[in-house]
Amino acid sequence: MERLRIWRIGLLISLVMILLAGCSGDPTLSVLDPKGSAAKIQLNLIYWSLGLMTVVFVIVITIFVYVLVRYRKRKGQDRMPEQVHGSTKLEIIWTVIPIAALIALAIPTVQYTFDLAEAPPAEETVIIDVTGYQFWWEFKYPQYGITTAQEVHIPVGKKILFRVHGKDVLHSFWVPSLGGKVDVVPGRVNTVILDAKEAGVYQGKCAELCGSGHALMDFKVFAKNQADFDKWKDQMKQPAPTVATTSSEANGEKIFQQNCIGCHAGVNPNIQGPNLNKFATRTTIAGVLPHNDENLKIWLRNPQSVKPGTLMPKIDYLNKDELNDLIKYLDSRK
Amino acid sequence: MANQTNSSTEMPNHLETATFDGKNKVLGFWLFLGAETVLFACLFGTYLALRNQSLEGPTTQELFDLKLVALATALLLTSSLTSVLAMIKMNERNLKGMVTWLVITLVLGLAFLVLEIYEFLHYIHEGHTFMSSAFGSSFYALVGTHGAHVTFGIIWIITLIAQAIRRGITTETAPKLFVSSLYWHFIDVVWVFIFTLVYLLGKVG
Amino acid sequence: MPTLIVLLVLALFLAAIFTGGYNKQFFERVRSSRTWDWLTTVDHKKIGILYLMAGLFFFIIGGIEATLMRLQLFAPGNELFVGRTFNELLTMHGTTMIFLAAMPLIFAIMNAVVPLQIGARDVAFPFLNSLGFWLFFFGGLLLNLSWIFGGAPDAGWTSYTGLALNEYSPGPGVDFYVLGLQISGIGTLIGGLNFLVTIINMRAPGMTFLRLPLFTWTAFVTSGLILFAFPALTVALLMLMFDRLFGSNFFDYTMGGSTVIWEHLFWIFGHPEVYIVILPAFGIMSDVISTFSKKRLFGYNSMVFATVLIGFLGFMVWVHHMFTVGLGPITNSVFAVATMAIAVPTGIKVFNWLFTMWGGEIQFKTPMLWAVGFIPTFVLGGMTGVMLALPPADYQYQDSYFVVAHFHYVLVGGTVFGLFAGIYYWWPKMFGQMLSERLGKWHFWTFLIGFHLTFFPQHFLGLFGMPRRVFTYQTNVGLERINEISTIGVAGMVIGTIFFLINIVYTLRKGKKAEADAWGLGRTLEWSIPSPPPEYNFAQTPLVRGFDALWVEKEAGNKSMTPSEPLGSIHMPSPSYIPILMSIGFFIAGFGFIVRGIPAAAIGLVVVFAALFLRSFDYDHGYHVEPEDPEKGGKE
Amino acid sequence: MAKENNQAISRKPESAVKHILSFVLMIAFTAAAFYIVVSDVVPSGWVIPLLLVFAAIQVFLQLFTFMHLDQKGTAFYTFFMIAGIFIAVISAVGILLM
Repeated sequence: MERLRIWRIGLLISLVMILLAGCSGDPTLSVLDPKGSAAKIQLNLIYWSLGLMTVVFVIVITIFVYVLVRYRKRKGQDRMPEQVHGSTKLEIIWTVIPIAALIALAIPTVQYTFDLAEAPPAEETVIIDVTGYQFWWEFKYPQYGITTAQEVHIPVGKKILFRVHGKDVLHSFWVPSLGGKVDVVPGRVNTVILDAKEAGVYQGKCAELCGSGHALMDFKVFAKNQADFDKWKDQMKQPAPTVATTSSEANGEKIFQQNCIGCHAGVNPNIQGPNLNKFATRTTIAGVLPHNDENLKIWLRNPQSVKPGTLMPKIDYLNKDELNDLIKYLDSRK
Repeated sequence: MANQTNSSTEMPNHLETATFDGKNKVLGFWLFLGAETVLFACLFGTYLALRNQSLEGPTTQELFDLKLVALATALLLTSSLTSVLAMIKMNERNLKGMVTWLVITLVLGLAFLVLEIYEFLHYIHEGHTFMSSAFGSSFYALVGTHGAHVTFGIIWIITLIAQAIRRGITTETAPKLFVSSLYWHFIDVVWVFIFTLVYLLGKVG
Repeated sequence: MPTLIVLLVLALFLAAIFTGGYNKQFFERVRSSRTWDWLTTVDHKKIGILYLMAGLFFFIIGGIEATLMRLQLFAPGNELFVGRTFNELLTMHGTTMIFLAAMPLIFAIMNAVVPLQIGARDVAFPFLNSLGFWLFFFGGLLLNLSWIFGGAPDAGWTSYTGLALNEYSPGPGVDFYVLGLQISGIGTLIGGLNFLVTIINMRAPGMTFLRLPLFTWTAFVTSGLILFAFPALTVALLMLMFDRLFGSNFFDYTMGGSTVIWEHLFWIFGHPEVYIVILPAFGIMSDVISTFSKKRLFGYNSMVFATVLIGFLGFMVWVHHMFTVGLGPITNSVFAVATMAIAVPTGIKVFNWLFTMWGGEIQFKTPMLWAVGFIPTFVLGGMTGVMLALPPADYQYQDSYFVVAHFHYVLVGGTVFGLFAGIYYWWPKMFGQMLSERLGKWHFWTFLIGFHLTFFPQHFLGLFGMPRRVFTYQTNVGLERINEISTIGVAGMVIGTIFFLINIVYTLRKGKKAEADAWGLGRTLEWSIPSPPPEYNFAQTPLVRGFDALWVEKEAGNKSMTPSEPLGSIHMPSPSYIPILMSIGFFIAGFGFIVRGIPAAAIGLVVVFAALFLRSFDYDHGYHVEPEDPEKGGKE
Repeated sequence: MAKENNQAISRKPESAVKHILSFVLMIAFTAAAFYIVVSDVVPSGWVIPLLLVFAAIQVFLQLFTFMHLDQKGTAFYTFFMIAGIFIAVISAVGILLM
């Protein structure tokens, strides 16, 4: 009877295992599918510790099941078990063996901890200053004089030094595919060194509760080959298009100047919104919606419905034409 | 209670632990002091971490006046001695002697408080307030918590003097008096660290 | 404030109505009513029952909050509870479960059992014991009132500053958190202190430290942890209160403050807190496993040693919650190694439990089922615990669902399973009736299956890149199915809890009467006296002649304990209304601070000080009962 | 319990001399601490350690004379106080080194 119950649990757990075994998560988001050397090191340590711990678990469960089956009270039985006090030998065994196992775990742990903190040579490193705001990310490339938001582009194979700054509340900078996270602490600069082994778009997350919009504080990492990266860099360095080519764009620019510039070009130092200079190059709106005019309209009309808690006010006072002009203007920012 | 029968009929030398309740009280109070140690340690840690964050306000070197602090220290140290002398009188069943020493302790404690209030007013005048910077906040939190302890101690000892005068030195009043004396010494211990880690260290930099 | 006065008057009216109208005998009738008896009791057994009821009440509230969160996460893009509301739910769920469910339930069992296990008639400070309960209760009440008065706290149970400051959490939510926890925290500290003195000073003759039952040992170490950990929380909450209410700058970086200090203070308290709630569960398991295996606990001395060592190390590992804060590789390595070291004493305990069962005669009564379910569950939680202790790996796990899965395995699989085991085990001792075995087994199986179904998949959510504390997640990144399974699992836990409640109601109505030795296998002193015990517990203080005192006598062929004193009249402490009065004072003061009503706060503090004076000048000597007269002894 | 009670009874009455001596020492250490801060007699690297040592000695004096930890039957008080101080030091240093 007891055996049957244990069976049931076993069946359940194995069912769950089978369900999960099929997938290892999304290749742009999963810790189990590393795309950078930091993530690889970390995954190695995860597997090593999981392996050791699984051995421990199997030992415990074997004894456990044996004991439950062998020593359960059977019908009509009334036996007086021997009142054993303990066994020094056994107790030493299960003290010493775990210590040995933990040492086997501690050595690579300490090694990796120091490895991951080691700064690469400065001349081969791309430096990116990351600032976390409620609820968006700003990326500055001090070496190239580029500022962008929500989307960060990196060259494949190069070490990237992310210098993480905080301005308001705690956030945490996390790109699971490339490596572990580091907290965004107001008043401090933390660093994390990551790289990408292959080109691709990797997803980034805020991992520290930072307010109502925490769940939607996403960003994207575009890992590109050096040539593509250089192309992107040059495009970003080009000055913003100054002359509006159509009249509706010109009108849109006027509306932008009147309504948006206070936050989106850093005029007001207390309220800082994302830099919209190259807005049309971004693949998302607010880091969550796919970039198209329809979504841009939704975002402008009611930002709170897209991202609760965002500081972006409702732009619902423009008429249809004005809104379209504004969108046209934004679309021209390449 | 179970062992109240043990509180022997002969007169014990240490009234405070003569009854079972007294024993519990003294032990409980020591444990409480252990907790207070951690409480003050957290305040100290915070202060030491933030003491250089004075922004535009005066720094520790500019602010602290060691003469005043030396006087305050002398007052509090002496009150610790008078408090222990009161306990000796208590165990000699000398009510008058005990009350005298306790009153002296109180006077010294009050003088300390007055000095501290004067000091705080002076600092506020200098632009060093609870709200001026993280240094200000942590300073007043630490020294102010100590001051609040002194204040509470004074009120407590006054009520105990009243009880001792009304009921005499008994196995019920003695543990209370003894425990309040422990509290007073503990306040003094905390002050030793405040004057070392706040004032002297503030001067050293 | 007006609301409060109205409520107070209303309460008086209700009391008058229920006791038959207001007239001269009104106070007399109130004083002799059952309600007044419960409100003013200083009897540790009754206080234990109060803790149990309050703890279960908050457990259900916290459970409802959890269920609502899982419903929101059932599918991506759900809009049941988003943004701030979701954050309120997650904050209140964590805070309620830790401070208002786990802690009081532990105190419930400690109150009900510890004095009996050490052969004491009472705790060391009956008055403080009552005060501790009422402070906890009114603190918890204050915290939960936030739902009605302007919104619950929404900065997480850790209430990290930055977010918890006025600028980013406007409104009274976090104020409720600060003051509610401060008040209930003082209550907890008082409770812990009381148990330390009780265990040190009130042991029966012959009950040496190395003869204490293991539950009492864990209660002792837990109380020590409470004593040294809660002051850090007190300081942290005080600073946050100053920052929010009085404009100080401890945590505002623009004024030189530091959010990292909050993290330190919180976890200096918070990590020992984890052991505060898990150690008593270890103790319960040790007693239950030993009893139902009909065997002496294997390796008693090493169990005691492991308990003390876990408590000691618990204070030196708090930084492992802060590996990603950027404290540097040296700090991270030191705290990582210290954290791993805790696995050794924990492992010792697990093996000792296994070898206690080895060679025994295991009976699967409900308490034992919980203990048996506990072992594999807790070992899984311990495994992931060691994995989390490695900083490089933790950079990936930190603040992801992997952590959520880990601590629910430890806190539900460890603490809650332990508490259920303890409640089933000692219920007959507390109430004199046996809980239904059949319903108990239904409770166990539905809860166990539901639990694993909910939390096992969450490990994978974390590894697949889902951060914790999010109200939604992306589609098509492999998270939907796992979230679905996880939410379905909640149903199992809900149904299990309903079985438990039915069991309680059923038992209170027509439960089987319990014997003194309710399970027939009792080893420790509490099973040597009637169920429920009389007011004075032991008519004669027993003489303890070894570990498992009652078992020693059973083996020697004695039917009961040998008394260590002649039968005589027993001194009892008087009930007191001061604890509840003082707690109401704190409650009013806290509420006054929250609504920024200084007069209300002042009135509350005046009540507190008045109560302190009343107590200081109170020389009540209690009363005596004659144990020969059983009518007078047990009111229950 | 009974054993501890007997200990309480067998204690000798205290004399004030010990306490006054201890008080004089405390004043001396306090004065020394002040002196090394305001004067330059001690090399600057030594000032802070020395200050801490002086403070520690004073605490010891307070605990073991004024607060009577030198007497018998105070093992638990001492144990919990030392535990408290130990945890206090770890916590304070932990916060400080953040």
